Amino acid sequence: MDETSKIIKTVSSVMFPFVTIYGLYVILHGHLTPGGGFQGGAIVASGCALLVVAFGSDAIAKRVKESQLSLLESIGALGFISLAFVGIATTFFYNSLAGTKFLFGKIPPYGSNPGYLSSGGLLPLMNLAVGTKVIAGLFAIVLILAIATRKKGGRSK
Amino acid sequence: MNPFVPIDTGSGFWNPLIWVIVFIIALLIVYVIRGLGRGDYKKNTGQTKPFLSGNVVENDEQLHVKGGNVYWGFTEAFKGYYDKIKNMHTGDTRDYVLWFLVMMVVFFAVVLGVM
Amino acid sequence: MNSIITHSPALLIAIPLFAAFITPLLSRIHRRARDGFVLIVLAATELLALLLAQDIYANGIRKYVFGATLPSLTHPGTMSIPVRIIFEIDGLSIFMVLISLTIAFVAAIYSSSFFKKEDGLDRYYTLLLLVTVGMVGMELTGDLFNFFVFLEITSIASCALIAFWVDRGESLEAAFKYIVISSIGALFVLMAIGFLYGQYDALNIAALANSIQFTFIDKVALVLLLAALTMKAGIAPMHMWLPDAYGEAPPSVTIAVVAATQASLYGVLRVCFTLYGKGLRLNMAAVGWTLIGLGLLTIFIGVTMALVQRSLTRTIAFAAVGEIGYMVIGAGTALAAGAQNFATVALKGGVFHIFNDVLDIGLLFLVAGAIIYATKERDLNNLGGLAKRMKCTTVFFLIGLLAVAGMPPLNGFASKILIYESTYQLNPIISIIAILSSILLLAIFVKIFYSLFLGPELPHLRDVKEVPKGMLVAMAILATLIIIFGLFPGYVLQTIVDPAVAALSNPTSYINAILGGA
Amino acid sequence: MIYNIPYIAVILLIMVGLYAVVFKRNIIKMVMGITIIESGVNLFLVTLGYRAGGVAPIFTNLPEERQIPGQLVLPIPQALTLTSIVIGVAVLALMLALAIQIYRQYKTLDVTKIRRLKE
Repeated sequence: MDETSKIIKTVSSVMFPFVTIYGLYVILHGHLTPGGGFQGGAIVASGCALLVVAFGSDAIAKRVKESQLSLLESIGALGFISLAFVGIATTFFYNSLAGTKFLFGKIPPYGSNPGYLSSGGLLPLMNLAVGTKVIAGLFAIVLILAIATRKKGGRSK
Repeated sequence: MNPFVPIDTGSGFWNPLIWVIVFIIALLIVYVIRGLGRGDYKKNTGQTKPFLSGNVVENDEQLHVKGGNVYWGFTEAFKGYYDKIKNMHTGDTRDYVLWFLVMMVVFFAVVLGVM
Repeated sequence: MNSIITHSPALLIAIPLFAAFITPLLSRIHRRARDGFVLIVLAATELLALLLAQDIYANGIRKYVFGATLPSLTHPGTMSIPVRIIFEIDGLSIFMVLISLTIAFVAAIYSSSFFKKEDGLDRYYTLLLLVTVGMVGMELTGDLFNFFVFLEITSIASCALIAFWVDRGESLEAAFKYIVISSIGALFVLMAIGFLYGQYDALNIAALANSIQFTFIDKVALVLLLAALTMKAGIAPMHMWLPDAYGEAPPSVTIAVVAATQASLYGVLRVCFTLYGKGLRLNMAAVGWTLIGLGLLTIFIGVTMALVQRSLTRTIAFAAVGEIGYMVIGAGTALAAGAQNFATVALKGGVFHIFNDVLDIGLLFLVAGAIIYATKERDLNNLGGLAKRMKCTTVFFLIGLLAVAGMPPLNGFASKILIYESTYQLNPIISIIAILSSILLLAIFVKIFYSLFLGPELPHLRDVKEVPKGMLVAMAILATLIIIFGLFPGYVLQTIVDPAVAALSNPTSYINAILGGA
Repeated sequence: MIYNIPYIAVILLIMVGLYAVVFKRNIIKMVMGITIIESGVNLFLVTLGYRAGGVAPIFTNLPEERQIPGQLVLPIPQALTLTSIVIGVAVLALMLALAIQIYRQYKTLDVTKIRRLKE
């Protein structure tokens, strides 16, 4: 495949931070608004896919190693399961952080409210863990598929 | 709990213990019969070698019947059936899905028609 | 101790899941550490399952509500239906869990020496543990949607495992067929779950079973569930993915996939006997007769096709198809017979045969793997005279073949005699076909035994060696279990099979465990 | 009547998907077919969850006149759909990866030629 044009590269570079920020917003506000770990992670990963398309898979693969991504993915999954283990004294997946004075511990008033970021107990943390896993996982999938198909195309040309 | 409980099948029973005892008795009988045989055969002569219709077999490998040929007669006898059933296994992924859909229709007919 | 048992339903899922994602990190440190870790984790999980089993046999059904303030709190506050994901473990669930975990443990032992020379194993162990999680989850869960999720986890992970040898086109082809067919099946399962949810606003199996009305939509849902799950269980004529997948996967993967297939069969049993169990005596006879017919077809096609295969693994795979038919016949007879006495006997035979089949077929696949490992050859025509070089393997194969063909005094006979005698009372023709197929199966395996192990040594197999110890240990575990189950079938039946059958034939207790406490 | 249109779309989607899986020879198109079936099933679940006059069960900036919990819909079907989408992504990625590998080994994507395993 030939190089993509300068316009594509510039626009993707400009867009990438915005897409990432939006994705992280969706992950962080998962317990308040529609969205959450998977959706936000998918948005961030689509930003990464944009870079793969614009700069070519080889250029990206030089910067990001697939083993790093799988490490990140394992960390995300482990984080999720560890958070589920936190409540094991009561039950598995028990939200033991809700109603405490720690971060995210606040219980919001019943009914319509403007939304409190510091609520939801373990849920925001779980969203973060899932988000990490999804970003790493989807990015790795996109990268691997791109490299796999490119090598084939390169040989036939 | 007694580990040697027999299985009750409703109309009969199965106890491996009895089977094992009978098997051991049969082995003893076999041993006794074997003991009655003659011990004065001639070792390392034609008496101990396999006899293949008088043909000379030089190479051991020629004696080996290959796995594909063991039941050749059986498959030949049921050739009509085997041709059909082999054609059924096309190896085409789409046929697998098609069979699944066909079976779903069959289940539909059974469940909605009879129940 | 008590609290471990209380939380063990969750731990049975959580520990392998946690370990699944630790293994890639561990394998960066050391290979042996990772292998040992996986073994320890699976052994610990198995131990936990045994503890839980003991508790269930003593105290009845156990439930576990995820995220609740109490593990047994199924209806928080003023709720009239159970909310949250609930694990409900009765005799049948724990029976299946024991099967799955035993097989996973054996597979882990086997693969630690089978894959000594290959790379990419950190993924392999992750996926193997995920398959274990999926199977165990399917068998523990009391929630229909959760069942679907675990079903998908099992199929995705096992598909990736089937394609483990990416350099073999056949493995890829088998994996692709498997994923196509199982994802379509799973989507229909999801559709059926949607139908049931739309009708009764519940996903809990007990709550659904309590309120099921046998309306038109319920019947459609039953059809979708039955078709998809029987397909995943490998019932003819939807069995064709099964020989492909079994035959081309690495053998240690194959036995995990065999156990996963049995988990789908568990789904069939659960749907027929518990979910639609309230109308069992009235409505399910037609389904029962269909299952008997399909079971006979499965046995017949599986056994006759096994005779003409040239690949060793594919022959065993077709024999495995045939074996599935026996379990289905057992379950079908129980449904068709209704309240007659031999219904329980048939069900006992069918359920017992699940364990026996996994052990027998598993042992045969492990032996096949040993032969592939030693000779790099899987065509029956190119093999022969291995008995002199691989003595232990020969003995294990002999045990496996006698067990799978239902020869006394091994375990296959114990469950098959229950099936024969009960189906004979329903209709003699069924048991006659079953017995004849069993004899044909013996003939097939005698053929394989002859062409693999007997006869003169072939020139290209002169430097074959016995396989490493790890593989022999794995085979020995299965062979020991086969002999124990064969010599003490009555004891095994009373201890683990009878609770499973009681759980199946008594859906009300399953329902009351969740709804009765409210 | 208007509420039944999504169900008709569900049936159409599933039929189209099954058509693609059963009659198309290119395995990429079969993968597409499976994805279309999945969309159909997801649409079915979402449609099941629709309640006329209901609002999303999110307390953040909920209009004051809404009755709680009377007019909030139970979000279970949506949760099911999301889970199903996540699983769908995994299956899709796996199938495409397999398709790439199959193309390398067989040099074709024609499903009628990818049948070394038969009989």
